Amino acid sequence: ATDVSVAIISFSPYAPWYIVQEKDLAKDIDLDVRIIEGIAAKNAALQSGTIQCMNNTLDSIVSAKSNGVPMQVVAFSNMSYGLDKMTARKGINGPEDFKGTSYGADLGFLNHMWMLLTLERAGLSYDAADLVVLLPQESAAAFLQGAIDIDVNYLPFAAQSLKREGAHVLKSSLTDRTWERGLIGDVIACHEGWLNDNPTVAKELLRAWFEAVDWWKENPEEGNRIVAEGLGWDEGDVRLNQHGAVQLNLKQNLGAFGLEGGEALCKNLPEGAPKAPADSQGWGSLFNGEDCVNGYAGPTWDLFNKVYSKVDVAGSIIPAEEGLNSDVVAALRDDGVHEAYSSNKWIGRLELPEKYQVEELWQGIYPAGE
Amino acid sequence: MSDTVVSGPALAGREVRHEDGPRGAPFTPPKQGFLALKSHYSRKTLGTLALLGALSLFLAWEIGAHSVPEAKEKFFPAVEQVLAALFQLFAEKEFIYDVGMSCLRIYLAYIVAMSVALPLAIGMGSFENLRATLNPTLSALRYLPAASFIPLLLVWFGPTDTSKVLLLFLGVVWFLVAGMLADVRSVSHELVESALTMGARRKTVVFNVILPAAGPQLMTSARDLTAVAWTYLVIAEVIGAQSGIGAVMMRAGRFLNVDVIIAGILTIGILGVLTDTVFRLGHRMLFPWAR
Amino acid sequence: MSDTVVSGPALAGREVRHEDGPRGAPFTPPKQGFLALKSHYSRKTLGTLALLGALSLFLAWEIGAHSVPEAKEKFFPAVEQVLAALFQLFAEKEFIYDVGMSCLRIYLAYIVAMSVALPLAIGMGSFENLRATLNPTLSALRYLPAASFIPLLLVWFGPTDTSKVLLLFLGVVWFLVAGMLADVRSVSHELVESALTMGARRKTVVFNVILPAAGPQLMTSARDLTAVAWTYLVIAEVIGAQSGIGAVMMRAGRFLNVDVIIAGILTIGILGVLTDTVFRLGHRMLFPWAR
Amino acid sequence: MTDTDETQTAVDASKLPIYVDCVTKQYLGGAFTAIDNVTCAMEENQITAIIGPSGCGKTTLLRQIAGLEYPSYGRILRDGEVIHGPGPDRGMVFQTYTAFPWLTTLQNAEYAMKINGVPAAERRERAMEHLRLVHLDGFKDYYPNSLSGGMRQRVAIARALGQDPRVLLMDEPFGALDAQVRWEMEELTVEIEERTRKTIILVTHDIQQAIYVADRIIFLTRNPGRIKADMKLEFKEGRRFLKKEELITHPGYAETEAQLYGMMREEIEKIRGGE
Amino acid sequence: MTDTDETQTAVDASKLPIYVDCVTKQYLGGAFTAIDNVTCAMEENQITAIIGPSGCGKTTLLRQIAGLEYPSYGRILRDGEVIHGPGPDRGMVFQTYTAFPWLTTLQNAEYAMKINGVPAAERRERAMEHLRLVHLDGFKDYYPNSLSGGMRQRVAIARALGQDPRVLLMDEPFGALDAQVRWEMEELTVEIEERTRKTIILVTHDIQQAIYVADRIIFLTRNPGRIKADMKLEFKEGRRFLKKEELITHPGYAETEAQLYGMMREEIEKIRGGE
Ligand SMILES: Nc1ncnc2c1ncn2[C@@H]1O[C@H](COP(=O)(O)OP(=O)(O)OP(=O)(O)O)[C@@H](O)[C@H]1O
Ligand SMILES: Nc1ncnc2c1ncn2[C@@H]1O[C@H](COP(=O)(O)OP(=O)(O)OP(=O)(O)O)[C@@H](O)[C@H]1O
Ligand SMILES: [Mg+2]
Ligand SMILES: [Mg+2]
Repeated sequence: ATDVSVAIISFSPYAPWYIVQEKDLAKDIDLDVRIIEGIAAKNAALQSGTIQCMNNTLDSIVSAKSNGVPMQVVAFSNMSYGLDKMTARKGINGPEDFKGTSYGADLGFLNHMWMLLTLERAGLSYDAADLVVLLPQESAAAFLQGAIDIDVNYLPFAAQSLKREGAHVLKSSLTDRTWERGLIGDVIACHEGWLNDNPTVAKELLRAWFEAVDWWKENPEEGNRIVAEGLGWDEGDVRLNQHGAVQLNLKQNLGAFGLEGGEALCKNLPEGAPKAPADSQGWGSLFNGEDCVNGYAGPTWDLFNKVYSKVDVAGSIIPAEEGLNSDVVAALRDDGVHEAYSSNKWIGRLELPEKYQVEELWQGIYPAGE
Repeated sequence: MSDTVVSGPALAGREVRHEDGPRGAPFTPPKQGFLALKSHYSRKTLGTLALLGALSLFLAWEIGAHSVPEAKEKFFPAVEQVLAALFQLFAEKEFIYDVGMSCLRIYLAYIVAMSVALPLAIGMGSFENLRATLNPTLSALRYLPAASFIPLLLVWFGPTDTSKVLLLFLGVVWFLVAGMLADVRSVSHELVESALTMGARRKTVVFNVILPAAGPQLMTSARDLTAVAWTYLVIAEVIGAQSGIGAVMMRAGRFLNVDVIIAGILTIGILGVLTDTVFRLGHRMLFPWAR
Repeated sequence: MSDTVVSGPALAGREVRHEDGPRGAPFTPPKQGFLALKSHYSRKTLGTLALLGALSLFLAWEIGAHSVPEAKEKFFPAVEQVLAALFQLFAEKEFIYDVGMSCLRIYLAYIVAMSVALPLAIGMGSFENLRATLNPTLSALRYLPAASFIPLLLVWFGPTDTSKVLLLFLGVVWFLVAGMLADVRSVSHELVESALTMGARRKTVVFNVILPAAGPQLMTSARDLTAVAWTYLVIAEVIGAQSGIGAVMMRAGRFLNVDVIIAGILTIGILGVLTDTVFRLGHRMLFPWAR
Repeated sequence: MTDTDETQTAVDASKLPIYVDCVTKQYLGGAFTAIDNVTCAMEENQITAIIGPSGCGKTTLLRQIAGLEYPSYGRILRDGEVIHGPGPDRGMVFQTYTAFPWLTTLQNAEYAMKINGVPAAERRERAMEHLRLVHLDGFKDYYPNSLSGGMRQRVAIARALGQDPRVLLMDEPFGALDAQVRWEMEELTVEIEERTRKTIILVTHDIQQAIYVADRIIFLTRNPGRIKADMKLEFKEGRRFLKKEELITHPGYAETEAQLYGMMREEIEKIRGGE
Repeated sequence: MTDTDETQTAVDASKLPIYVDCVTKQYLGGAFTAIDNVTCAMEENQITAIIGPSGCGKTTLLRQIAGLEYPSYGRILRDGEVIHGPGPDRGMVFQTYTAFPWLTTLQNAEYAMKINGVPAAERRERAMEHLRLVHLDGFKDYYPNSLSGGMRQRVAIARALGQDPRVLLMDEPFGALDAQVRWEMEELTVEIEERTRKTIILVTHDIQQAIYVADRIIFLTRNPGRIKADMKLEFKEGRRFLKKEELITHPGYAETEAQLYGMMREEIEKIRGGE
């Protein structure tokens, strides 16, 4: 069997790998799952050959690739669907109030990108609000302390931020419709050279991933348990994370790449998932196009690359074709896998832990429920 | 010159008590306040005072924790919450395994660091030209922040135990070299010279005189630096946070479980003090001849 | 007992040269190898050897960098690449400002740490009961990993300079206390007692005897710990990463710009050595009376 | 006893500069008796040497007089007053170098006066006087670390003189010095006594030194510390010798030295036998 | 010179145990002359004391004989061979305690034999013999740190005897000891010489010690170090005294001591004048 190591951070939407392991889904692959917190560390590990693939946010892959890390996106693992929040202090009610404020986000990480895009859509310059580079947990703490005005963060940190006097959630990735264009979404990326040398291994690896995701959707309780165990989490924390995210199936992947046989997530929302408010604004304007399209991944890649290079995060411009590698999912489709693993159930349908059943956190969209 | 003479002209005309006479009355020395310049305590008093000091710290913490505004409570858990978290870690999360892994890494790193530092220190301490050549460079290396080697270590060794151990190693080794060099250099020159006059050759002098003479002090230096190694643990174990106290603390950070973080800090503190004690005992056993 | 007698029965029958006779022939001592047990060098030789040592390190690095497989080249930049990065940092990225900020933070933290550690050390060193009460707890605090206090600092002080300075402070203060306490305790008891017999009161003894007597050693301890403070810089300046060498390195680390990271490490190393030199000079100026 | 042989019967011993009154000093909670019921008195213008084998309690006795330790039983009087702690009336010179290394020779000599509130001008004048006495006026701006061991002890003596003590206590003050320097210091001590006429108590191991410097020798036995002998050095005929060679050839000197060596040998053999 | 007064004229000085041949030692690149053209020889079964004011070059001379330093000019012969470094033929006892603290008394006494390859059984036997000689056989399993200063020096002496040196060099070996212990050690040194009949060179400051221990005294002057006097102690009549008191009352002793004190005073005053 071939040894393959994948790196994740401790984040449950990245954790179907534990199901692959537990259920022994990947044939002829000895799968090793490593938790590597920190973007730099993961990139370094990939470069060193200790890992072959990783789950990460799309924008992180863009910045890594543009800084010379030889990797390619091969699949889209999950999409933020309410987990990410922009929490602001009293008096800040929308982008119109952002000028001169400061926000906490991790440099070159999705929160950073989300804020930059928000500024751009509002017609503001990228430095209209000041970035304070903070890890998610640090950002929440700093927001509570009052040092920053806006906390761009995800759960559970956002829940902590909300405890600041007068703090409120401006928007979430659900209400902001970022999922329509894949602005806050995660991918599976692998080392370019390894992909070239091991196409069949890569294909089997991803097949197993999609099988695991499909199984989880059908068996949320047991799946949550396996994932929680793998991460060393409480099962309630897995529910919280899955409540704010959607695991993408192969069809939705094909949709993201714009391949035949696929349908983008926005056209194919999971059964039972909550819906964004009808009056919320989409992101088509940044692409000179519609809000919800198939094949959004390429334009999003290019947008990210452009924005990050303007703020000195990206080191170069890498065309989307070089960063996105749809060969593996196309090959899986050719095998009919997209029909075999086609569940579109929402794992987040299980009840939330009590401490997260907070109206303000979900902006009225909670509770969802089956 | 009789045994009981008390002479001197001034006393000649007086009867004075002498050594066989009755003992004088008990003398009452003046009272000393708490902050007396000179005082000696029994082991028991020392223990009580030490406990008192530790308890005040915990008391201050407890009071602090309970006077924190509600919003920030999560960031400043009270003593009992931390203890509960600690208990839960051990009872439910197999924390003992993480503790074991951390200890293993620390000790391994320490052994590696020692086996690099000791020969360097002995060599540089014994041979002036080796010292002149290497020491300026090596002592500058102390300033290199180990934490910033993480990306490099990852690239070369991946998120493996090797990386973690190397990071811990880098965190202490140059300090060890500097400390141990000072120890070797403080070996009395006369010891070396007396060996030479007995016909000892260079090798004998280095291994049979300088090494044993510096031994106790070397071990003390090594002991003093364990504290530094422990503080690097949380930095090292974030790399590929699979296991270890640092990894547990890191994961707790992802859910803002500050109680778990503090439980981890507490564990590290206790382990640190234990290590120190082991070193102390080892010192006494290895060097019975040292003060 | 004349001035020129050379006696002893053995010599009585011989003519021997005496002090007014001609000087003996020059003596040629045996050659010593590089690793001689005893050798003394001029300042010039010392400087040359030190340079040699430093150059070998750079040479090893250069050779290492050029023998790395192409794929990993980026992660092991050669000396010239790092120097180029360093030049670029200063020329284009206003790195001098970051360097200044870092220095400011380090020195500020150090001053705060000293002003906490010094009174504690003096107090505990002078008064046995204070020491018995506080020292066990304070020396355990050395084991607390400063890095894990970041969330707490953020909650209380935000991503401000205060947090960074406090983190640096936490990283060194307990080590400083321990080191300085040892220094104060090593003040000779006789100095204190002779002051007492001159009629000195407690306050005079503490401030007029113990403090000056421990002074030079206190400064040496302080100097030794600057190295630790510098290693904490990269951890502290990641908080909020607005400015400072650590922030620049953190940003570079994000994107694996190893050349910039190493340039940062180099800068810290140089600053560290400079700080050390300043301390050394300060020591000489402040304590002209010490050896 | 130099030259105060007047109306001896009229003197009240407890009013003398130092009166050690039935002093017993125990350690280890009473388990060990260092000094056992010692009574003795010291007069003005008298150098008393305390000698005895190692561990016989010489230092213990001296430290109690200094007020650095307290008797377990009995009491010590200074001019009739019970001693309750150290004070400037009793200056002390230690074996280790205690000249403050951070002060110059002159600053050291002024130190005791400074902390006792003597005005600057007077302080300086008296300090210079004391430095002249110990032949250090030429080194007034030197720090101790650039002085030799003997010079440092002379600084310590000058400093102790600065507090104008009634009693000068010296605990093996020359023990750490070279034989040659020791000898110079012995002569200096005699010279100082001749000039200042203080009560000096000198603890020493050195028999020759005791005979040369002192007017009277108290010999302590060990375990417990008791007075074995209290010798007036009669052979000196009340004279003090400014040069050591003069004493050595003085009639009676060799006999006294041999006698004290004999006593010491006796004590040492007693201790050896007991071990 | 004790009892080798035979056919003096037949002896070739350069074949004696130690022959210092026109030795000059300079420091600071020739700027300072510590020892200036000194020639002297030491015989078997003879204790030579080297005395002189501080800094006159006593240590410098001794260290050159030990081979720890080299002459600038001239040479030193050991039994006719030029000395080119330290060796077991010349044992040395330092003023500081050099008994290895990590070895027991017995292990210390065996050390020199061990590194010189003496078989274990023989080594032990001879070490015990030396320990008996220095009265330490009862302390053979003690570590130096539980011994007194005098005992530690005795360990150092036993260890030096272990290397069976032709010459025993002692640099103020008792300088750091109490007067009382010093005196015991002096008597021990005489006893050792009587038993082993080595060539002993003793550097000291202590005039009384030199007179008591030595058969011959070499007095060095300072700056530069030259031989001021080379005295055979005639008044001893070739005898050695096992008890110091016996010597003190021996006729001629006091005169010799006073004479040496006078020489020393002369030297010191010369130095003072030059400063
Ligand atoms: N603090 C103490 N605790 C216990 N025993 C003590 C203490 N101080 C002194 N002693 C003991 O009291 C005895 C007398 O000690 P002291 O120092 O007065 O002797 P000494 O005559 O000055 O000896 P030396 O000549 O060696 O200086 C010794 O046996 C010593 O061990
Ligand atoms: N390594 C050296 N460099 C320069 N000068 C030296 C060195 N060693 C000794 N000297 C000088 O040589 C002279 C003789 O020194 P030495 O130590 O032999 O004197 P000594 O007679 O042993 O003195 P003491 O009685 O103080 O031990 C001194 O003036 C000393 O300063
Ligand atoms: Mg004493
Ligand atoms: Mg000398």
